[in-house]
Amino acid sequence: MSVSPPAAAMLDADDLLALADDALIAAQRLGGWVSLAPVLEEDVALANIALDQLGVARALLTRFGELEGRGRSEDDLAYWRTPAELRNALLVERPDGQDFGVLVVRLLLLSTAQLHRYAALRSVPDPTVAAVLAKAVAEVSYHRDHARTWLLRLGDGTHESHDRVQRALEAEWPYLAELLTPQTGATVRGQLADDIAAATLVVPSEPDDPTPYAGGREGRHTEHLAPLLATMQEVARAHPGAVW
Amino acid sequence: MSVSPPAAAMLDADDLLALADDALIAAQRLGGWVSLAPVLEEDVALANIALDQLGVARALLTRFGELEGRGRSEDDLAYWRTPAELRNALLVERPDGQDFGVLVVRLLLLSTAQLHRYAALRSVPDPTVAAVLAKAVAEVSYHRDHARTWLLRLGDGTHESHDRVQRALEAEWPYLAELLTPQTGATVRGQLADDIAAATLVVPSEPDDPTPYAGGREGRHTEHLAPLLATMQEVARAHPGAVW
Amino acid sequence: MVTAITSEAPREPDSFRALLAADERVEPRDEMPETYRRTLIRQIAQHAHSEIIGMQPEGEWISRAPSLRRKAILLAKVQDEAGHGLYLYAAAETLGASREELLDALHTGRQKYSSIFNYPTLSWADVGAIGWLVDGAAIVNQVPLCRCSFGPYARAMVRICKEESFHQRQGFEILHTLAHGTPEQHAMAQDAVDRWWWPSLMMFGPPDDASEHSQQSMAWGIKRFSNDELRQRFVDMTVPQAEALGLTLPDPDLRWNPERGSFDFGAIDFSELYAVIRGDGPLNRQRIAHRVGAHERGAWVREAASAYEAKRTARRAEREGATA
Amino acid sequence: MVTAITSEAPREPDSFRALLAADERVEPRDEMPETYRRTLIRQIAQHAHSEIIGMQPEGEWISRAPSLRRKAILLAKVQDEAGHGLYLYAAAETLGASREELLDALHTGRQKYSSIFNYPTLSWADVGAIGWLVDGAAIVNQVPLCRCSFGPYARAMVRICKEESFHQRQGFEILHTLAHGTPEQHAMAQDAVDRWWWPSLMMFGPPDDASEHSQQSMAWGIKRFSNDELRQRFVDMTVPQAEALGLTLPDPDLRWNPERGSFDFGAIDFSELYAVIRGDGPLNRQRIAHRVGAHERGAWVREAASAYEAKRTARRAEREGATA
Repeated sequence: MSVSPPAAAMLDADDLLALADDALIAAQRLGGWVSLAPVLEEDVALANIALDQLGVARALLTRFGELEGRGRSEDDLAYWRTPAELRNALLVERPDGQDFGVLVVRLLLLSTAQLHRYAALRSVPDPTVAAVLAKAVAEVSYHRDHARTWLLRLGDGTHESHDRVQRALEAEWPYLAELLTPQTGATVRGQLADDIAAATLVVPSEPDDPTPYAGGREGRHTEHLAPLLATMQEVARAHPGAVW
Repeated sequence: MSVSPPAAAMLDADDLLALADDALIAAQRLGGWVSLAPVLEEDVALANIALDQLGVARALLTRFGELEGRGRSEDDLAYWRTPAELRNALLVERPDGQDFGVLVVRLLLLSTAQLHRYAALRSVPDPTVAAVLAKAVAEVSYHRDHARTWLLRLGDGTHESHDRVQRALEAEWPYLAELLTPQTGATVRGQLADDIAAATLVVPSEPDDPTPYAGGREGRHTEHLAPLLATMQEVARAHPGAVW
Repeated sequence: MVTAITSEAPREPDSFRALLAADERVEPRDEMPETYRRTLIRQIAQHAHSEIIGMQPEGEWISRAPSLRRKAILLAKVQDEAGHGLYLYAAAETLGASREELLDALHTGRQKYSSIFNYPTLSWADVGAIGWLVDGAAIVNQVPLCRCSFGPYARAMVRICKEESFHQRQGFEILHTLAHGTPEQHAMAQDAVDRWWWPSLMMFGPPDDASEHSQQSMAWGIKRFSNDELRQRFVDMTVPQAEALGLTLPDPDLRWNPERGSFDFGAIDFSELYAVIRGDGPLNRQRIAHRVGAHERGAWVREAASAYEAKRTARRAEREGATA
Repeated sequence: MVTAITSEAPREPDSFRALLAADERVEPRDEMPETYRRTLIRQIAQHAHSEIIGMQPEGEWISRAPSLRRKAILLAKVQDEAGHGLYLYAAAETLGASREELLDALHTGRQKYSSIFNYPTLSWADVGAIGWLVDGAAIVNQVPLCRCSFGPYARAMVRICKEESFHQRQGFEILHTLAHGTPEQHAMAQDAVDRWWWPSLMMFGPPDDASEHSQQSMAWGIKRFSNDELRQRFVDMTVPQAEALGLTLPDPDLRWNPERGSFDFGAIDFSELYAVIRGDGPLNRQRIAHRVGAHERGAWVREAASAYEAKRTARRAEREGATA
């Protein structure tokens, strides 16, 4: 698989948190799919992908906490921040209405963006982060393959599946931009265009106004993040200071 | 409307809390329907019913807190108890899947049971509780009329609506028992049987084993109460000690 | 559209002109120009749609209101909004537009609702900010409509305005409590005001020099003041209230102008307004999907109600036939 | 059923009898009595169904796990359960029963799953209690199945048992942390154990004198120990672990019997077991509705996958034809 060449890799604390939160919230949404997949093999695969994303989230949150120097653990960061303190892109927090087509499209966009971002950052000076991302490149490359295989099946399957996945693509596409950087944007868009064409689907046009599709990096989220966090944080917050 | 005759009215603290929690959780579920009703008039009616139930819940929780003497306010009781500390019957905590037939059936069972319970308790020695329930009798009598009218329309409407509301009746019926007392049971069941017959529907048979349909009065709830409370308590619990 | 209206203007019936000249109310049975009727239907429908779509962003918070008292107040408020929708659809029906047809126009995007509801409601403080600013702006917009030339609309507005001012006070009270609460509550209130201030200014529509429909609506007594006049009135009303709240309005150019006897304020980024109005944003889609979903899930209920009504009518006719 | 099996027993093929006598494995291509095949399909299917229905009560808590480490462990556990379901459906397929057909039997209630999953999962501590007690009981039940006479089932069980013992240890660890945590956490753990203890004892089935299928299954090498023997083994294994946890098992009659070298325990209320097994309870309906809902919502996906496969095969055939 071709990935962007390593370049002068830059990663500040905000970027680190953004990557961690993308993975954290993606894992949370994916975890909600377990026992709801269309075939049993897919329950296994989605749990696996959720586990990978969660693993990256935990490692990066831990590292962020160390660098921040305020003594916050991965759990302090996951369970005790408010929605406005999270830095994930909007794509991962949106509910999917238990629609497998939406799940597939969203996973394809996320994993392709993550793949090239992680690959570009494998050479950051921070050895912990570099090691986490080097391992994660292999994982998200698998996630991408998995999503792409499903995109093919759905896009080139039945009329119904073609229409459904095209509609999902139209709905999710505007959120892609927030996951890209100047360094990765062209490669990611190029690969996705190839995937979409191979699946006999059409690349959606860009929104006239991209503003409402981004904001997570500055803590401006959709109405959906607060309920997601309320569920995730419910038990932990009912027992402040407890160990689990 | 005929209601059970006032008799030697007994009401201990547990009963008071049970009545309060039935109304509280019913109001919470009804509040979730606003903007989702099949016609706009029904959005108004459901909000109205939710408000009535909430009003009773607030008054009874406040009174329970006074009698308990531990200084707990209505909000302490609503926002800071755990699921096992709630005493509502299981009927009111079950999700309705946004199915209006389920809503109607559940409201009919609840309001009929409440009507006769409240009527019987209007003569309790506690003047606060007696006054609250005297007012509430008129309110739940309206709720009952409202639900009954819809039961007629759905039962004697189309084939589809007949089947759907009969199915809802089968699903909810076993939960009725937990709302009844020896004093009210026969009257409530009699009235409901009349309503059901008038709507060209069939009274469901009793479950072979009633155990799994009760337990709320002892704090044994379904899996659905914890998420309901998590949503309800989310904001309040994020700000301990705050005033709203 | 402007051209069409202008070119038709001369064909106004005399009785209609006389009513307007005397500042009396046009009633449904009075003669009126077709464009007057259509303009009113469009405006009343958009207003009704705004009430029912407006239930959604606040409705989300009924389940999460942080005290039972606030939950009750919010439930009552959202109930009022449904009620306002009912009055307004009824007013539109007097002009010959059925509620079903108007709802269909909303669901298919042919008619709009106020774009203010395409901003997300992110915290409990947003419920306060919507009450204080959005309902505040609505009142300023609507009070003059209580004297609108079309009787049913004017009468609906009288009722609505009374309730709206109640809502506005409740919103103010929510923010006041937050602003004087914990530091986190204060920050939540300030954040909400920061996000809602500019959108609420945009609720008065484009600046007067860019407003398409205003002139004809003025002549017809549907509109009494220009967009910019109403906006200024809102700013003048709101700035002292913000001070009373101890919250800052996010406009560094906001200052008292003793010569004008009004507050000056910064330039509004209307390009954002137009983007939101175009209605291709994700929240617009979400609001309409919510509405259409509820409508579709309710189809079997509406069908049952009609079938039941039909059976009842038939049975009554049968009984009456039998006893006749 | 018992009569039918007994009357057919003499018709067992010699090769089959020889394999059993030598305690060797029967493989799918070996000759076997039809009732042996049907008994195994029923048992393996019920086991597979239990794995996939068992994902639900714990799956609910993936979203709410109180630490990220616990969330990861729970995700991995529920994933294992899906994997176990896959092995087991595959084992049943070697006997000629398709997964589709078995799932249909589950969805329509013709086949059952373990009734333990018809108890609600009310708190985070339940995740611990399920791991410790339910998986603990499952292991005691399943370890002998690793020597089951049917090869594919025995081999699936070897893999499954290894993972289950891992899950059991994780459940124990969750409860241990809670039991040594805050008073609220301790109470939560005790409450969960109070609710799960008796149901887990019932997982071994009715008492030996009331068990219908046991004798034939013993003779066929599908079952190695009686229900009561396995139950006793579980109790003897679990009581010392409860002491190590600092939690109480809700049975006042539980005490060490030095003569038997085992723990005595109170009488089990089997009427409750039968009520739950009958499967007309609300949680049974909820679990099946969840499963059927997911299956139906996934129908278009499965259709698309088949259509795509068919197209691909056709295209390959065309290409090969063209180049031939």
